[in-house]
Amino acid sequence: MKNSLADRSSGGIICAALITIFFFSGPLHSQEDLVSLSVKKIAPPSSLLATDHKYDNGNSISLSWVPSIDDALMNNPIVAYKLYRSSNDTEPNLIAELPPGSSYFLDNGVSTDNSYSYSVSASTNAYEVLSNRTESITPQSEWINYNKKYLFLMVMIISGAIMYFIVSAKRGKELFVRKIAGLEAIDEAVGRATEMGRPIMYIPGIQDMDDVQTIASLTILGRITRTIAEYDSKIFMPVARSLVMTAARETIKASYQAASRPDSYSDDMVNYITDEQFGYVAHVNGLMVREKPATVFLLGAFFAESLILAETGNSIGAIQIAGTARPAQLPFFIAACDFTLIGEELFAASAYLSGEPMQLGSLKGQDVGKAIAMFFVLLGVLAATVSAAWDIELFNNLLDNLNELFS
Amino acid sequence: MRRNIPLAVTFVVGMLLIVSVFLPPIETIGEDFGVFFSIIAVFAFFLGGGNLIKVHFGKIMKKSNDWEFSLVTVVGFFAMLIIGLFKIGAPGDISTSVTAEGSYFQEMFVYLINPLQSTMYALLAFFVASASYRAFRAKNREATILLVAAFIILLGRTPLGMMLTGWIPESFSIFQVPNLAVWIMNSPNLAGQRAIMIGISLGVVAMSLRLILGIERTYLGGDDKG
Amino acid sequence: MSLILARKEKRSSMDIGMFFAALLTLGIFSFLYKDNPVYKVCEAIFVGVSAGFWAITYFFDNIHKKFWLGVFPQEGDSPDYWLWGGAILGFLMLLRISNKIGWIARWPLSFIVGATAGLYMMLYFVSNALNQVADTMMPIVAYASDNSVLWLDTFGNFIVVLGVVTGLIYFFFSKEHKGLFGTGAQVGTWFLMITFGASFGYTVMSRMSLLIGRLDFLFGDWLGLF
Amino acid sequence: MANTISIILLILLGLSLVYVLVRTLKGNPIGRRIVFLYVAIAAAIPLFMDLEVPLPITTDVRNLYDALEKLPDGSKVMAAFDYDPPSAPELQPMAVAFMKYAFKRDFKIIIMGLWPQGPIQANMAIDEAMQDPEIAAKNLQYGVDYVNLGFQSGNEFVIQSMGTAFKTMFPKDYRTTPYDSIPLMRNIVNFSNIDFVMNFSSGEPGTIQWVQIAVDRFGSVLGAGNTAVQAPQVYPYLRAGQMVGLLGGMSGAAEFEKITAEKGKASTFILSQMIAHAIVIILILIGNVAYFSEKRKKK
Repeated sequence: MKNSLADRSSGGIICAALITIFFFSGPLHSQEDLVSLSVKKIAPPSSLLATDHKYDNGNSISLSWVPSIDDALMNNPIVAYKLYRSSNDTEPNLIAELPPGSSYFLDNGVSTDNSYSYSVSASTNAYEVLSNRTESITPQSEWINYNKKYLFLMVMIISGAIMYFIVSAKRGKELFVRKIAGLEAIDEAVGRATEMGRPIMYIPGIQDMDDVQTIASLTILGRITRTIAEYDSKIFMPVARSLVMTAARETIKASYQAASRPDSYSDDMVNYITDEQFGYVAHVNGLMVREKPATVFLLGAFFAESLILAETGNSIGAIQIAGTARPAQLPFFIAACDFTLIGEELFAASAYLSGEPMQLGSLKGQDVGKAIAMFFVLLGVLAATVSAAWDIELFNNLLDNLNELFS
Repeated sequence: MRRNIPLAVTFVVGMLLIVSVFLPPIETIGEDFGVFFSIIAVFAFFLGGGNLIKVHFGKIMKKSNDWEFSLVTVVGFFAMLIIGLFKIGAPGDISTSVTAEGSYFQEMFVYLINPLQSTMYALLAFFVASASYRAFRAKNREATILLVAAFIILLGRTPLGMMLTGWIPESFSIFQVPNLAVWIMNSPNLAGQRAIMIGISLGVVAMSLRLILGIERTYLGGDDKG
Repeated sequence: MSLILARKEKRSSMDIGMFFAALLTLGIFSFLYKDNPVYKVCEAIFVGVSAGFWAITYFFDNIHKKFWLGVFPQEGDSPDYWLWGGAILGFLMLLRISNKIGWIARWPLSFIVGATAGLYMMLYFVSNALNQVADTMMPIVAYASDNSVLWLDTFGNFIVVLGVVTGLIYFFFSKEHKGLFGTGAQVGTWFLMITFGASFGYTVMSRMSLLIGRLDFLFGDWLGLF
Repeated sequence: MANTISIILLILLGLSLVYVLVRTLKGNPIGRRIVFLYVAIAAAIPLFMDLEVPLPITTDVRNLYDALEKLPDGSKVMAAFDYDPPSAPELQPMAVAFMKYAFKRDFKIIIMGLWPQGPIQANMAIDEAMQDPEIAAKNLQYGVDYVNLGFQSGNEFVIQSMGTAFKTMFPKDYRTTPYDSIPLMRNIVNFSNIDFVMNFSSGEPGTIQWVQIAVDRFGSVLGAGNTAVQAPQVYPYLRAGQMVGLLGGMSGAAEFEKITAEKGKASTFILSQMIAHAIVIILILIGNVAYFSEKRKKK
């Protein structure tokens, strides 16, 4: 089989094979059958072109070809195109089988160390015909991916806006930031716990340090424990990940130092429970009803456990301040907690609480990002609507450009 | 030194991952980071697991309140470690997977962890009901909107909705509750989701920049004595 | 044949496993009434066994499979020296135990923070911001194949655009919600409320099925009542 | 008999809710525990009943079914199982009904999972489907008619690599048979050889990753069964046509059982769910009636 494929004049062999089949399949076939069979032999795909795929690490080659002229819509004899690759002139291997009508394939299985040549065949249920083999090609690695130039531009605009406002705030420009109710309530919530002589519980979600929500939670923890240290309240923090335990201890310790109360800090404030989602929840639930914290913070990445924790917290009468960036869990926090930070507010919280001009400046930069997003949404909607309704060239071009910008 | 090296590490690593998106030769560095992270996480487990043992041993030794339960936890933990490390009950030699069919490790998962997991999860059914009864009151305009949307979806996703509003003629079929539910999911809900997602991504960009540039450093501590 | 059948036979003979599973299920449910010793036992088992379960899983998956087989590969493959970096960072993490040089543990922490910040900044920016904005840039007026206007879909599209824009207005931090801007933010909160209501309504259904699954286990699989 | 008792109990339950309404109106709402009790009873009783629920088939389910019907008999179908036992009540009935339907259509099924427990759930579903006499009579062969490639860690990167060749991610199936020795896999290199991908998913990695990679990059045709929680997040993709259809939650499962005529657990569970649902709705209503009457009194 492989030999016949490697042979460029495979057509002849297939004919021969068909004749052989004919003779061995018994006397039922007439001369007409043979003629019709050989007439039906399909044309091979042609003009196979292998080119280095641009702007990658030399790990792909793009292949394009003109489909066989027998690749028709009705009564299509072709069932598949088969792609063969030979690396460094060794035996060709089958690398992909594509449906009829295909004319393009991106081979991701190559490296810059080898050279490759390709051939493609059109195959019917009975046989296949092979195209010419391509010249050898070695994929190239490029340093910069110019396909992502618009992404780069967008990142620069948004980061630029954020940094611009950070710098201008540093220079003393006054910035207005609206009140965020959940964050305004933190002082009161900590104060209440102190008055009642009951502890504060802090839950940073159930994800590890490789989730931004956990990191956002720890930055907030740093601000809150500063207040806790000043009030001299008690905090305890069960966590579901060892790394979060280590990081949280560092954070709390630092806050106690900053509040000049390093002696009040103890490692026992943060304890690792288990990585298992519901095992952790089972324990935290038990802890809540036994320790009866006056205030519970639920800030970070939460999944199904959000409502179990929030309802148990509610049943013991704790003040609860929650926040997550997972839209699916937000309704439960809203139903069972006193204050909820919605999505973006979770990431802005630490900057808000710090009150430092540079941090607040970055919030202003975020707003510029939102304004830009709104602008593009409206512009894109306008362009798409007009171009769909009246086909005006200006708007068609605008839409094309926008699509390219966001591709 | 104690403070500047970590800040420099954050800056360099963060920048590297940002630019890697644009540079094909290092574009897979994010995946490499994933592997790094999982290795560091295991080392960290020595601290976490050690802490778990320390806390519960402490309780047992001091015979403090509820020490019996601490004993259960410690026994369970070590039992699992032994069963897992020696692959007790696993068919074949030492090279078989610890979770292979028939190993005690797998059995513990199926008969202990699984029912516990599923039941904790099932508690949600009760809490959803109690939260609904208590909290979902049309107190103001926002709460009313939330309530109405929840109500339509609740009705629309079960056959109840069709029973209640199936009589509405075909030309007004959008007002049949199931269709209304789908419309809410596809239009206003989609809009809200998108606004939240766009907001989140800008929040993440700004926070990441604050971290990488060293403006946000609470996680590193306040001063150099640390 | 086979493994599946073999397991089946074993399963019906594993009455003891089933018994324990049922006991644990009831134990967790008992928390709904109040905290009690049975729940505490279940909780203690759950914490100990699951911590052990993850310790073993991490050990085999990350340390053995990813690290050990990476740096000491089976013949034929070249060792991946890169991975030592992860191990060194992990080791630095362990120094946290020491009071004197514990601060070195901040290096791997800042590595993780930097990498997570850089990685997620780009990930969220592309998938949440750019893609969501691009998806919203659509024609408002929807046409059927015969070029007549589909009013309902058109209204839906309008709602999506309105919701995204006003939802974003709600999240503005540096502008007071007053006047026209305040109205926009107000409308934005309505959209968010619809989104939350819809998620809630949808979720109730899922949560109920979890409970039904547990009841099916208790009455069906265990007691065999149906 | 069981039906009669159950219906009487349900009526009693309904009457007791009137009492709850009166109590709440008097400013004395029922406690958490009583709410819990209501939920437990409402979910448990219907399990003992055998009633047919009239179920309209929603568009998303019908679209999925139509897409499956269009596939020729013997098509190669990949079934990706991305969930674990806690989500089984919703997803397992879908998986079982899908397996029964697929086996009857003589689809060749390739199973894999991005969640460790997924392939085990798949085996359970196959197990159950095999008990159907019509399927049992086909005497289906492992490795020829269906194969379970098992679990592979790496989330979306697994799908990404499978775009080049399945073999890179699954050198062996879950029984450690080498890829090349499995008769069914002999002519399957990557997604281009698969006619349909069905994903059962309860979170991430799951349907979203399948859409973003298998559909968007490799042009697969995708249908999915999702938990009710996950489903809203998938709607944008469904609307954009990146998926052919979706089974959402228990009602999606029950509808699929109905449209394929493979009656299973979801058809029983859906009644439980409806009544538990009704209880939640009634409790919300009672809460609000009480709230408004209180407000009027204050005026």
